[in-house]
Amino acid sequence: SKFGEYGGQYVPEALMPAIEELTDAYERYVLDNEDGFMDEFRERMADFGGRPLPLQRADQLSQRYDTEVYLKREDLLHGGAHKLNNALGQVLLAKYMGKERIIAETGAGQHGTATAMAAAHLDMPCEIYMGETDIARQRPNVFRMRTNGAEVNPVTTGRGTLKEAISETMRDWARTVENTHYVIGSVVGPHPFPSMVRDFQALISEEAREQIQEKTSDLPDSVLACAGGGSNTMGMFHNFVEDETVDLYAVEAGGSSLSVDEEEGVAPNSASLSTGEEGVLHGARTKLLQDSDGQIMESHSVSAGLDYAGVGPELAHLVDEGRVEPVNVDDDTALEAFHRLSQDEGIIPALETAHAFGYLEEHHDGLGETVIVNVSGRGDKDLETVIEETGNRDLDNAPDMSIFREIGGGML
Amino acid sequence: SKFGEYGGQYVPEALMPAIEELTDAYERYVLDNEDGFMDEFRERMADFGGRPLPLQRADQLSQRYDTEVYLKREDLLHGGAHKLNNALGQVLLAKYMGKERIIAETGAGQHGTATAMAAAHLDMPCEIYMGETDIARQRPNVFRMRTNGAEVNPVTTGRGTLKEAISETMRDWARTVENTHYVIGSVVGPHPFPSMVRDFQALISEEAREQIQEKTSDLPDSVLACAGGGSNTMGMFHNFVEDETVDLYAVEAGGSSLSVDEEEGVAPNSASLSTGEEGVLHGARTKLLQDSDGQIMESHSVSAGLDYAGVGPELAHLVDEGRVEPVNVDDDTALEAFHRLSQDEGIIPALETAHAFGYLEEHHDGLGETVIVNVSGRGDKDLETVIEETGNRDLDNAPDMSIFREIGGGML
Amino acid sequence: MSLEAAFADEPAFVPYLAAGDPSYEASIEYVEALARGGADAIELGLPFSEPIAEGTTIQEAIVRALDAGMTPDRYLEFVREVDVDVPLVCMTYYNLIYQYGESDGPRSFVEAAAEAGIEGFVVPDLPAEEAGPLRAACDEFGLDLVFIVAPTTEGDRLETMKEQVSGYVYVQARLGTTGARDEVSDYTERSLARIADWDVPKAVGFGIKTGDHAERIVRAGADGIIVGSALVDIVAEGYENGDSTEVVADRLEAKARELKEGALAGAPVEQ
Amino acid sequence: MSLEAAFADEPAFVPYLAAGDPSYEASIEYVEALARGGADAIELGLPFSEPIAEGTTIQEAIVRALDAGMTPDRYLEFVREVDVDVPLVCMTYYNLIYQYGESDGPRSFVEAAAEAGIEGFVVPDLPAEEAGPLRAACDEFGLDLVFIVAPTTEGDRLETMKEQVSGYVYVQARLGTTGARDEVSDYTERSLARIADWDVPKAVGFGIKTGDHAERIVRAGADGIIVGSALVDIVAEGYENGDSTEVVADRLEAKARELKEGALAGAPVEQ
Repeated sequence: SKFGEYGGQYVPEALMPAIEELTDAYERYVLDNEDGFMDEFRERMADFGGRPLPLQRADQLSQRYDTEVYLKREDLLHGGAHKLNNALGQVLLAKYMGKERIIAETGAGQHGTATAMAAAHLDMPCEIYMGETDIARQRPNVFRMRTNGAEVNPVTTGRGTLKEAISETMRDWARTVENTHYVIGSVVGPHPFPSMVRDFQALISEEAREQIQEKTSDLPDSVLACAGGGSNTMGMFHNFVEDETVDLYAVEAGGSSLSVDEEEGVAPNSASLSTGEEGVLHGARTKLLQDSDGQIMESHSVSAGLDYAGVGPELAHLVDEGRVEPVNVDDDTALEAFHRLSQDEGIIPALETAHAFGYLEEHHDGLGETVIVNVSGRGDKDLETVIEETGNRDLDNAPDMSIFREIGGGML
Repeated sequence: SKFGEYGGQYVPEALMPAIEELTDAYERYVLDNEDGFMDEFRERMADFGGRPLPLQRADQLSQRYDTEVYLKREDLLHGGAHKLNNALGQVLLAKYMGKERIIAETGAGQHGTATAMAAAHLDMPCEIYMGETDIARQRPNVFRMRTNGAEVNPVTTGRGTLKEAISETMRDWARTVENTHYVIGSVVGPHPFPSMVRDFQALISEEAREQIQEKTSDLPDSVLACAGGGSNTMGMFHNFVEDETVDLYAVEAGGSSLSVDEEEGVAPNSASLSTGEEGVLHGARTKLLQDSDGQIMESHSVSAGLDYAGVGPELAHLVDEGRVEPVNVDDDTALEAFHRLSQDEGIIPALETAHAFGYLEEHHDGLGETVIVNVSGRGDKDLETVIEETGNRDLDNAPDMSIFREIGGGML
Repeated sequence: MSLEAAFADEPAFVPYLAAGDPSYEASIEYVEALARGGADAIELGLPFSEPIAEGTTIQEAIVRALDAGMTPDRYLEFVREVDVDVPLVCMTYYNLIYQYGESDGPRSFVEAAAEAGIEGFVVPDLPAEEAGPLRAACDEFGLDLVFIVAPTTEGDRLETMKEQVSGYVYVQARLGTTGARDEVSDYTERSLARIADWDVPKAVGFGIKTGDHAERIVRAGADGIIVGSALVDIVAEGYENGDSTEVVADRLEAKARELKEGALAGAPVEQ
Repeated sequence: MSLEAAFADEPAFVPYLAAGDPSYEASIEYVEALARGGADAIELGLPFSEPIAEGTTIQEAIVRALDAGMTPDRYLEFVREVDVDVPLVCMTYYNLIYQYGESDGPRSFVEAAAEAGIEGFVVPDLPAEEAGPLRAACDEFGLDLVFIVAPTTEGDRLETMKEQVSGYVYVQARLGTTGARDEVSDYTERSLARIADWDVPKAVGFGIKTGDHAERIVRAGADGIIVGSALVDIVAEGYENGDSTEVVADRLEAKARELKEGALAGAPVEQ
């Protein structure tokens, strides 16, 4: 249950039995494929999710960088991001465990929508906790969850964002643990979540490793994935970890600056692998953005989905081991990369994803001849943010939207 | 170039040479796979588009109707609908033809976004004509097109909707025909468009026919697809047309009523196959919503994507031949079906698509033991409309969105 | 007078207006003004709801006419009522011709048009390949069927059109839809050369705005000029400014005179 | 006085407050009022930014305390300054203990806490399995480490905790996070039965709001009661209403007295 010194199970005692029950279920169903669990998981990810997903050569980027650039197209997964791999895996596991109810928290809304979809598909009642501030910021995702039949419970404590939603979901789970499964959305939290979520997400690299060998008869030189909590990252890296010739780059959100404001408790970035210190948060020991007292800092990124002060413990370990290179790009670079991929390849990426392409732009010279970038999600959800953030900056490749603002009403 | 009496080439003389050039290119590249065109098309649809797409058994609907219901998942295609099959095919063909520029018109914006994506992917300059009223109604799609690098030209004549955009695109093409290809978005327009668009979209039924036999060792009893212009319809039907035991249902938008208001020139539906009369529109002879003078009626549907007064000439012919059954459901039934698929299967369908599921709900008893429904697109784009339209009606299965309207600002 | 006869003596001036733009009554006056101004034949538009071959100027004229209540039956009434002694050509889209009356196809409308006094048809969305039924109906009732030759029209298609055309041939001077432009295209001479052996008069249209344009077109070999947008612009401007029908009619007559005189000025000196 | 000694003579009343809520100065008064009201030991919360094990009542107290500037160093100062003669137990989350000072691990904070006068720890996100380093540091500096036994705690885990626990065991009376409820749970007796052979005092918490609750819990076999939310509610209400520190302190003292008396009333008659 540990990755070196990282990981563990730092949870309230009342949840420990649930964690133990889940550990047992993880070992039996996921690791040992009891009752054909993994077969059913794979089959549903194919039929419902759309897997396998393509590994596409990016013609324009390959030419631009004089590098063979391949895109792992998780943006084509049902729901529009890699999130469903995990959500469907956990909801299905909850069903195998005899649970009758699903809860989850969501910040930007992506994990909530994926969980609501998976729960609808598997006919499980589902409640999603979401901070009131996030509800106001991410209304389309709220409507998607409701449309899929999930209850969305507004969390009004504190600032009404992800951290309060996590606490509220923990509270629900602590009351209802006997019949309820808490679907954690990334490779974070107490064991077995980091391993289990990684295993569900590892479909990404299982496919990509096979596909790149089919296409190039070789392994790639580098693999890039953006990293917030790290689920797409670990999913993309997992099957390459043993391939020592393959360099793994976890691209974090550099935000507006890598420095921190201890006074305000704010880090204007989400680069916990690059700049964080070891600590304990949300059930696991890992690298964190924290002040010198150990209080968790408010992180920031133009991408709401990367905006988290922690990171998966296995990633923290792989960074310490030197196996994964933690890097980061700032908001401007990510926004430019967003526009570049949209214009040059006809793929509008999630802002999270755009960070990986920002790193590719800045450092392609050092990545070898063949690079795979994980397109972790699509960017429809980010259009409003991108237009607003682009309007506030002086980016070289931003499209002019001014006349369309004049026609009709609001922003979108 | 004809389907019985339907089809033909009713276009201005200035465009005839382009139409002839296109016919020649269609025959050589599409029909005869010259220079491996179709191979490249299929390869790009796999790597860029994500094909093949699943044929998924709908567990909850199958139980509800005591019928084996299978879903052809075009909603998982890159861009979120079947539209890319055609857009990529035509942009690639334009490239093979040596054209240097792409134009297209769009109403609801789906064809425009697909064309913008395909043009970005293939590095072709692209301009999309769109009525000013539609721009105001479909802003997210405008931003997607711009994000993909396309020019979006607002059309300010008339009511500023699809018909004016079509005229304006025709005008552009008439000026620029020598270096420009006009990507028509459905199986409409002059020959070779109806045949060519059908052939690109026929990937849908090519896959589905193979998949259903793999899964059930048999052909389906019925195949359902919604029908506006009819491109997903023909794509879904094409490879089943010769299978006489397979019933084909084209589900049109019944709107609020099948009757028409001749005085106002308005048909509160888009059921041209069910209620239209033969006539000539946009380059082809087909079934149309028109008044007794032959003036085209304004159609209406809760689904902007079905809102067209004409229909593909081949569909009109197949209806006359008795091979395709034209049916329709009204706005309420479509909205209920939208919510049903979202809640029961975890798939939020396009409002267009929801019409097919509305017919399934109402007539599943007569459809045999195995039914395939084409999930032509996803419904993220329709959420705002659905919430508004649902709020105005008394539907049994509509989720309550009221508290989320109170939190935060506008509708979405 | 037959259509062909309108081109017999001197370079012909063939103006276009949409019937019923901006009202039935005013439009009658405007058409009569064009005749007074020297029109040798008039292309009278029957408005269709989806005018895909028009520029925005004429598209908007069509919208005005439709909004003012123009229909195929009213159009025929218009033709009967308008007091001009030059031939009228019906310019419209095929669906209106196709739908009219009880017949399956264009016959009913051609018959009614002939009875009302129409001498011929121009149907911009009906290429020669699809024109068989309309050609037959025109033959039956003694009407002409004018085709448009575009700069891009070539080869076999020219032959097909040559066989079917009557009255005159409408030579599209440049690519694009209808609309007044300042430049007179170089295409004219080349276009005329390609159809030099056709035995119908060659009328050139698209982009002619002034007497000077008209003169140069005729000098390049045209038997006549067709002018639409430059005249429709006068109607539109008058409508927007609320000018009286008489004032607008006078302007149209003056413009017609300018164009007709330009055409005459371009005529080869008689040998 | 050691923690265990606080339970020696009679049923113990162990209240909880978040240090620094709503201000450093007021909080000192409040803690002292609890002692005057009869507290036998006090769980003094060191606020952490992510209190995942708390109900909303205590979560909000923690936010108030953090906003008012509470830090681990200020907390130790608080402990040194507060004038009570009952043992103080530090209730906090592991990350604050882990990060403090120069040591790699909890040792620095435990040392500093011992020096300031803390007698023991309750760390709700530190299950027995992860508690080794903290247990060792507590042993080194003579402090107790209290564990929480939940209704769901069973089997081997009980053994692990039994081996490590000292001071007292915190018996969670029902599922859920902290928070005052009207009902006293049936879990109490069953929970106590499972740990009957443990040689540390058993203090029962979660959901105790009144003297009557306290009495029933003690009658069911508890050696003491732990009360948090019902007291924090008084602080919160006073804060929201702008009541003076003295008034709120008096209310706390009165509530403490009610709870302590309830606990005493539930005590078995001495043999």
